[in-house]
Amino acid sequence: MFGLDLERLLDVEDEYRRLEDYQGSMPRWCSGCGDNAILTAVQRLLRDEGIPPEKAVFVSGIGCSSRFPHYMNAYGFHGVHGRALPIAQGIKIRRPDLHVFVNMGDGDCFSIGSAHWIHAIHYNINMLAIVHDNRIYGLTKKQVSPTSPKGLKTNTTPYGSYIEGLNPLTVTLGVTNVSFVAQAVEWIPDLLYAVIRQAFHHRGFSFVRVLQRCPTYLPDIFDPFINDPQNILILTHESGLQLDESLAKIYRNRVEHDPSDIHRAREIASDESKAVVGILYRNERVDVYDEIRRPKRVTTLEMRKAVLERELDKFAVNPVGGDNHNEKEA
Amino acid sequence: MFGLDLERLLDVEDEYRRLEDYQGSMPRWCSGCGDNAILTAVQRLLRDEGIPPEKAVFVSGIGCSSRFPHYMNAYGFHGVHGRALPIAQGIKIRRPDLHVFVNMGDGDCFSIGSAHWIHAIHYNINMLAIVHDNRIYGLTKKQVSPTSPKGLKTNTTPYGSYIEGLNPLTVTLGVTNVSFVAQAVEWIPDLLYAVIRQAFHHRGFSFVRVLQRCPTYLPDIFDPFINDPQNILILTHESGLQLDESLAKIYRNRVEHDPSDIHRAREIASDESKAVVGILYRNERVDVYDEIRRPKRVTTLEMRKAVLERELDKFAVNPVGGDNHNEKEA
Amino acid sequence: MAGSTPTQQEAQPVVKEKKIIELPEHIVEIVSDSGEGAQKAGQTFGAISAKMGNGIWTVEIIPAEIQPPPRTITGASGIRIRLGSFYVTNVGDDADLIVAFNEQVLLGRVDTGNLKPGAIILLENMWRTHKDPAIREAYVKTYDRLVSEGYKVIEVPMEQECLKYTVSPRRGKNMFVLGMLCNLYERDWELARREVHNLWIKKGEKVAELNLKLFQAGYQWAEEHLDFKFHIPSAGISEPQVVMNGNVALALGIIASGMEVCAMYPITPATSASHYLSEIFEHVGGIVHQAEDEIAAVGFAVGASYAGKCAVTITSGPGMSLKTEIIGLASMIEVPLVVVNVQRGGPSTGLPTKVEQGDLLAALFSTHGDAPKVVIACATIEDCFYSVITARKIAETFRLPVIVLSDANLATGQQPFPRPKFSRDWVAPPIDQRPVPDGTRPYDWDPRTGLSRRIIPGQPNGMYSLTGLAHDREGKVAYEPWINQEGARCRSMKLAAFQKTLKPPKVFGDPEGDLLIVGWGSTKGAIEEAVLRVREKGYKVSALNIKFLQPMASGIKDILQRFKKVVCIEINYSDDPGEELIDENNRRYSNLAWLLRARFLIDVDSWSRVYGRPYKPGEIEQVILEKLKEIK
Amino acid sequence: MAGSTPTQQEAQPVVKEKKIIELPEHIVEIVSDSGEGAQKAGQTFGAISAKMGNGIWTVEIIPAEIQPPPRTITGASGIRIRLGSFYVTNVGDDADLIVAFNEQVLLGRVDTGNLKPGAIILLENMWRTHKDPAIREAYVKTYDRLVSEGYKVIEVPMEQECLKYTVSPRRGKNMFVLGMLCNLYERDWELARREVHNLWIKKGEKVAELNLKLFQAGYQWAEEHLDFKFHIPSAGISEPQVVMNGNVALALGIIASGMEVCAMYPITPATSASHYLSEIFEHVGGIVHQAEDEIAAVGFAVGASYAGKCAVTITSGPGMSLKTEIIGLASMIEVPLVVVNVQRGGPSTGLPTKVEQGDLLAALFSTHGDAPKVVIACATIEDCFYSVITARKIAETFRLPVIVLSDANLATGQQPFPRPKFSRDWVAPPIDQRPVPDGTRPYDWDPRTGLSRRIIPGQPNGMYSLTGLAHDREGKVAYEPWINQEGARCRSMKLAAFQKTLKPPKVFGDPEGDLLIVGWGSTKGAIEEAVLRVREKGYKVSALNIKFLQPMASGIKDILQRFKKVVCIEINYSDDPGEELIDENNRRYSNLAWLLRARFLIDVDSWSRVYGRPYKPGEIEQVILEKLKEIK
Ligand SMILES: Cc1ncc(C[n+]2csc(CCOP(=O)(O)OP(=O)(O)O)c2C)c(N)n1
Ligand SMILES: Cc1ncc(C[n+]2csc(CCOP(=O)(O)OP(=O)(O)O)c2C)c(N)n1
Ligand code: SF4
Ligand code: SF4
Ligand SMILES: [Mg+2]
Ligand SMILES: [Mg+2]
Repeated sequence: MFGLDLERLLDVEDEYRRLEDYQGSMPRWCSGCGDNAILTAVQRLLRDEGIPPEKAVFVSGIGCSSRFPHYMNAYGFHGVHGRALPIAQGIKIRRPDLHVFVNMGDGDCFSIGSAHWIHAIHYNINMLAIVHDNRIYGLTKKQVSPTSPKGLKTNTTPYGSYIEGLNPLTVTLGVTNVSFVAQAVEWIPDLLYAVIRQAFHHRGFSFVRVLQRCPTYLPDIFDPFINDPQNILILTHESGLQLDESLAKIYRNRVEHDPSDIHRAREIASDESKAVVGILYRNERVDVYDEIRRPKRVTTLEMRKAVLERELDKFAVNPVGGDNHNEKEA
Repeated sequence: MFGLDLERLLDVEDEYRRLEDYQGSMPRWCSGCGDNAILTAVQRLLRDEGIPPEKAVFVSGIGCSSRFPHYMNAYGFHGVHGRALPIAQGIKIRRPDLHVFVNMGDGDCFSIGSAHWIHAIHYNINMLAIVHDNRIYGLTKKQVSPTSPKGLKTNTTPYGSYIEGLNPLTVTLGVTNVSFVAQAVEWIPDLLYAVIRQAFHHRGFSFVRVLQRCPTYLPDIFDPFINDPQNILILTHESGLQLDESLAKIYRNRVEHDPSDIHRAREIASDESKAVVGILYRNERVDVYDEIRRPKRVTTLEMRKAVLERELDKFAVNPVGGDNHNEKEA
Repeated sequence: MAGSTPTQQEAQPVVKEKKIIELPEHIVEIVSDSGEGAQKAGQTFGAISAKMGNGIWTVEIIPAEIQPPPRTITGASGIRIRLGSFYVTNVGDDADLIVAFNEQVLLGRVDTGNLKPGAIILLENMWRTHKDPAIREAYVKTYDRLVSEGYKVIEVPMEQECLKYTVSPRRGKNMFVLGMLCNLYERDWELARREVHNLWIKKGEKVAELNLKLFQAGYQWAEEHLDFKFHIPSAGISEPQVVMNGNVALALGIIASGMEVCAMYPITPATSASHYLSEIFEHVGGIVHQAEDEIAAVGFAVGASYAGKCAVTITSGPGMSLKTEIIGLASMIEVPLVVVNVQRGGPSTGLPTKVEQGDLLAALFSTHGDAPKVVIACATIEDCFYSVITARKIAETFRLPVIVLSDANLATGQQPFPRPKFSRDWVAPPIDQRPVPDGTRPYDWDPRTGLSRRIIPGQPNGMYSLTGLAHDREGKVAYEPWINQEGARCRSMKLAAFQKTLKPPKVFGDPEGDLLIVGWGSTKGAIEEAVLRVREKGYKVSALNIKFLQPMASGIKDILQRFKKVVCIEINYSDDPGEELIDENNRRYSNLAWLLRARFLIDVDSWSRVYGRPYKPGEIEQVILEKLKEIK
Repeated sequence: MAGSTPTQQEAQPVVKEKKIIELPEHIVEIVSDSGEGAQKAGQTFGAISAKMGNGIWTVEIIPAEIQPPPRTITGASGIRIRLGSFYVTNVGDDADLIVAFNEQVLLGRVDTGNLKPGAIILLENMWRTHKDPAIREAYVKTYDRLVSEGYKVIEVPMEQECLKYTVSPRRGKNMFVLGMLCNLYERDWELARREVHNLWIKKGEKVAELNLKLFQAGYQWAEEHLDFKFHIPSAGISEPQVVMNGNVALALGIIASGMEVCAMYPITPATSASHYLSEIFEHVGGIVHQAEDEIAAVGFAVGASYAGKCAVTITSGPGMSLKTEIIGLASMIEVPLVVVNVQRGGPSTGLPTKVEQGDLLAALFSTHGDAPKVVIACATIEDCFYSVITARKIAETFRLPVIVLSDANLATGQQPFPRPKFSRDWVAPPIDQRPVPDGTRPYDWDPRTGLSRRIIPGQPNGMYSLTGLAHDREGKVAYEPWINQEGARCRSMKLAAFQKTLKPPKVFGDPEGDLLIVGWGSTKGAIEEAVLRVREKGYKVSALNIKFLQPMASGIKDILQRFKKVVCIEINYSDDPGEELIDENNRRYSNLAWLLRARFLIDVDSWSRVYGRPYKPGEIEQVILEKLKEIK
């Protein structure tokens, strides 16, 4: 998520410092919806990083969570269901100056969008993608999602869903070129903020899954994690999260985890009995597609013309005795 | 891949015992194409298992490898690019008597079909899926594939491909409900056969990646593995592969691997310096979607009528004083 | 609380005399914040009315957000019930009476032009004394405005009355409202009580009792405070009826047709059909499979159908776009497939909860290359039930995809219709598992009709590979020019052969005249009602609703030609001829007009709006009167 | 080996006298097994001929499989070169002369009716003495058959002659053949040698020298053994020309238009455009991105375009079907987008390497809801270059998707056209990064034209969120009926506004007459040639090629009306009126006929075949003569 406008960032630092500078329309999520906390965290991030609102683009799919762009004061692209990632990639590919954020629901990203999810990790283009994982389809009113737990009664599984929920972390960690994987829960705002901030500063594609409450359709699905802080497993590391004292008192279930250890990351991610919070994996030495494919220099009209003429020359059949075009043009 | 027609299998065992009983049209792959070896292995399997050709369905997408069904004497569904898996799932869902096989190319499965790949593993429906991974787009004449190695010059990457090739094994092993993952190489026919046979006997979704030579477009990509048998890593186990003496002499690079150990499986899969051959993972205790969703009994016309009437009753508004429909019908 | 200070209303005297107003029909709306149960009250009111022999049509008023903030103009959640002394076929014009739980949701209805001038408003008055001064002010302002605009606003102390029976009146107010309405419309006391009881008894005797009390309270309050009642005579319907919405009817049609597989991916407004089907399909051995996306869903359905298990996939606009490629495959490989498109507002994500008929041309032409398919539309809720059965039969007989077009209006509208009588013929025959006779070919096209016998995996001696590539009668890939032409021809001839089985649609009104209004799908009721009204004024106007849109029945051209002018009225976008930039060279017609013009070379005009709501008969009436003027 | 026993041919005397036959045109084919270089020989022959001032058209003969087995009928790989003393616009009728590397691939061409009766066949004769008796037998059988059918079969000891210079004659035979042809057609010796040298010099001096030797050997052999030569006078073309296929022209058009992003997923026959573009696009700062699928490709393009970087996505039929949803999104959110569809045989996977024009209706109507887009077709290879430039301009000016239709015939055909002269106007202006003035709205539709100013991310003061949901002028989600109507109206008005800028297409032939043949896209050349032929016979026939298919220029109706009969000839499926089951109620017309009928209410007839190959002028001529008979 490392833009190229470091200089500008310094310049404008003073200009934007109020949260309101980043607030768009009034959020229309249900009261108690976890999306609100994610919104606040992101607004805080933009303010703290002093990002000019016009340099931030929020891309989303369709779903409750995908209303996100409307609630930011920034550029927003509320697209179609499941396709936020390719659109975001297209935006970033030639606009290194823009900070690209992607907000998706669990259905959006892990169901209809799953091809793009896998390949976004593989391409590794600079951006920060947040999945609002409420383990249900919110906007369409309670259908099973890939991450819904087995046995969940939803409108399309009235007798209980049939299979174990997908663990998106182990999938993500299995993809070649994975460069940043983290998880947070929206009901611990400080850690959510900390995780997103690290994701933002990562060079490459940052993937953050946020467990998000949907009080309307799954009011108590995260209760085991919320009611007993012991069920949250915090990953700490000098290059990852560090807890302040007050949080440390509540969340005692912690483990030191070096985010460069992919095998350990996969093992930790595999255990879903606890809700993991922290940086699972980070590797900045992975090739970053948009950087590799960035043009070395600006193309002028003259250069374009020269290339075209060079190519036309390859296909030229100047009739015997006919003039040479270059002479004509000169 | 466990059908329900064990009885029939015994019946017909004698009927089909010649390879020719399973051969369809003359294969039209380039000479030296690795697809031929996969075809032979599968034909051998069907013969050895005595599967009636009418009980086998081969589903494929589009690509060189997807011509497979035409070369079998069985039912074949040569569909559209990338969508073989959902079609195969639909075939199997209410036809436990059919043996469903899926043949896909690497582009077919890991690029355009990747959403279905992930979810086929997650749904875990009885069938055997083979990816013919030649690390290139064959049929469309040499474009980069997700599994193409970095730097590969192809027609869409004339200056060398930009990113590391995707490791499909680690992705597959990261998906919840994964139940069988194996790899083989087509140029060791006996091990290819052994792997496919194990896959066939697995209950659930069996995923087999086969490294497959494309002499036309990537003549020497697998040379390091072919030229030096030490570069093949064979996974052996009492419940997995066991090598006969002659093969054991050639392939000395072997490791005992318990296919029930997912973490070890992921670690082994992560190291791509060697070509792994063997069963990486197997777990038959995973829920099998088509079995869970199989109806408990056959629905008769009367049952159907009864359910319909019961439901219509729920919506009935018999005008006050009007007759009761049931009396009328009786 | 029951002893709070007297409000304006309590000061009103208990009425002594009642005016009883007899009317042929009335349109009632109930609007509330989401979650206050207006829809439940309205549905029960509709059911009671239907049982009393009225014609009814109910339609839900759905807010755009899941849980819109309370007391907002766009947050109105509710229901409209049209009841008549005749068979009601549509939502009708503007409401005659509205019950509103707060003045903001009421405004939402007023401002979008849903109320008749001078309509009766029954308005919860708790806001007048609310502790928040802003709310008090908003309430009074609205109240004053509505009164000054001539509405008959009656303030009702709903909250206050309900508090006498429950501490959480928010959850019981709807039964109070139901009680008021039952009194106002002279609903049978015992019948109504029974309905209320049945509604709640699942939740236990205590809950049922409380709700009955609230119901009675409402009934009583109206009896004592309102000086009028309405009498809407029975339509005399005495046959057994069912009342349901179009999506439920679709689901029951799927059961009735003997289908076994429904593969879907959630999308509004189609999903509720799958919800209901999910509950009952397993009882007949069926499966609702929620796939990872729409492409997988249609692929799954094609696979199941290929394997001999009749399959349907249900979706809406964006899902249709995604299914395009595989619908084309089904057409090419001649695997039967039923696709239901419950249309919503487009293009793109558009208006997901609102009605539009914008996908007709896409249903016919979306696939690349020539991929013949049958397209049929549901005109009524009853039609939703039967169309699926018909579609299954066509799909299997002609081995092709059949697209059934429903829409958001049918999906959520409710209307009674004669209870279907189960027929064995509806059900798909069990799959043929017999060995295939020697020499049978998978695409042994009859040269005349293009028909061929279907072979299903598992059948001994029938092995073949199908392919989406050009193929010959053996199903083998073939590149020869004439084989491709012959395949295309045979697939097309199936449509022609099917077309020969169709009967011309019936004209509503006289078979000839000045103006013919042509429509398709759910506009039928409103168009016919409007036509009836202008006919009663003496105009020579008739209507035609076309069910089979591809292919179209013979005889339609004759019908069109018997009128001086033909106008299509559809809910999809078309350019108005009066626009400054529009002329005959660039005017974009409505979907059906386009098809009729191309086929019959008749100068079919069109009028359409994409308001995201069904047309009211009244506005169609206006259009008809305007268009009549253009006839020389 | 050079000393092998004399064959029949060697026994032939060296010719003394040459007959020189002057002709206005000749059609030459070279066919071989895949990998034997027939295409290279043909292309070089075409280039030499073009440089000598002939009109030419070359088209590849592509086998269906990548590496079909050698010596098979369906395995023919090769090239057709039509050269004339006039500007050649199409592949022409049947071949006059064919060079075949074996008799089986030759049969492939004979049996699909590609040779003129009595055509000259130059046939490799090594098979006559092959060690495999089956091959010998097959050869003799075919030879005898062809001779008996009246073809002038000349056996050529290609292998034997080449063996004099190389041990692997299979790789050098093509230059021997080129030499023969250069002799036969009196190509300039020095010019031809230079071309051969240039062709091989990349591979080193030695390779070049060997190939020159083989070329000379072929030339010499023809000189000594053939008693005829052809003289095709120059067309007198003297302007600088370029010769390339349509896909290369598309790629160069992309460069010329100033686009910066091409997102694609491989698909035949579109991919080769991306191949070539991949090689050169980076030189002008462009990127070809191969996405994971077609949906991602079009999403990527929309993203880039939204961000101000002009983008294109290139695909073919199945890819178009998949892109449907996002093309609709682009229309709804008004992001410029250029989509190139290089059409192939459909439906479904169809005939991937073959030509069809079956996607016209899908280009217009595939998206659910009303999603206005511009559709233009390339009629010539030159047109492929300029159409992309035009499309980019329209897309950006009117903020909508533009679909450019090319096809497999253009994609692989080669034809010289005047060398384009670069113009600054072609190039997209750099993106506007200035702050947005206060009060600017992202969809500030001009009520008349629907046009609005585009705001691009990064522009200070312009922040807004776009959405595929119904939205107002601020881009905000809006559910109000009139806002949806207004949005739909404004998006439609843009088409009307654009339509006003179009000029009517030019009629080929007289502006009035008995019969008008209407086409679109790559059939232009063949149709016009056929029309010319019948006009020369005195018939009043003209032709019209329509480039802008949506919207259509004004004036077309006038043109159509000036003819007694109008027939569309297109390469897509339509029912023949003579079919037993077909009548006016069910006949399915060809794509363009459908559009013209709907818009102009003129009884446009259609004739079409889906042979997977371009029409020959001769068969169109026949159709014209037939259709003329129907005119009373
Ligand atoms: C192509 C397409 N398919 C389906 C839909 C309907 N749809 C909208 S949002 C959604 C899923 C919502 O769930 P999720 O992605 O988890 O987001 P949430 O609402 O829970 O935040 C679906 C199926 C659509 N708009 N477009
Ligand atoms: C929707 C669609 N997109 C693209 C294509 C073109 N296409 C056919 S096969 C193929 C990929 C072939 O590569 P792979 O899947 O690896 O199979 P292989 O030929 O190597 O066996 C592509 C892109 C198509 N037929 N349909
Ligand atoms: S339905 Fe659930 S996810 Fe959607 S806004 Fe409401 S609480 Fe949030
Ligand atoms: S191109 Fe490659 S993969 Fe395809 S048939 Fe030939 S060798 Fe096999
Ligand atoms: Mg969700
Ligand atoms: Mg491949």
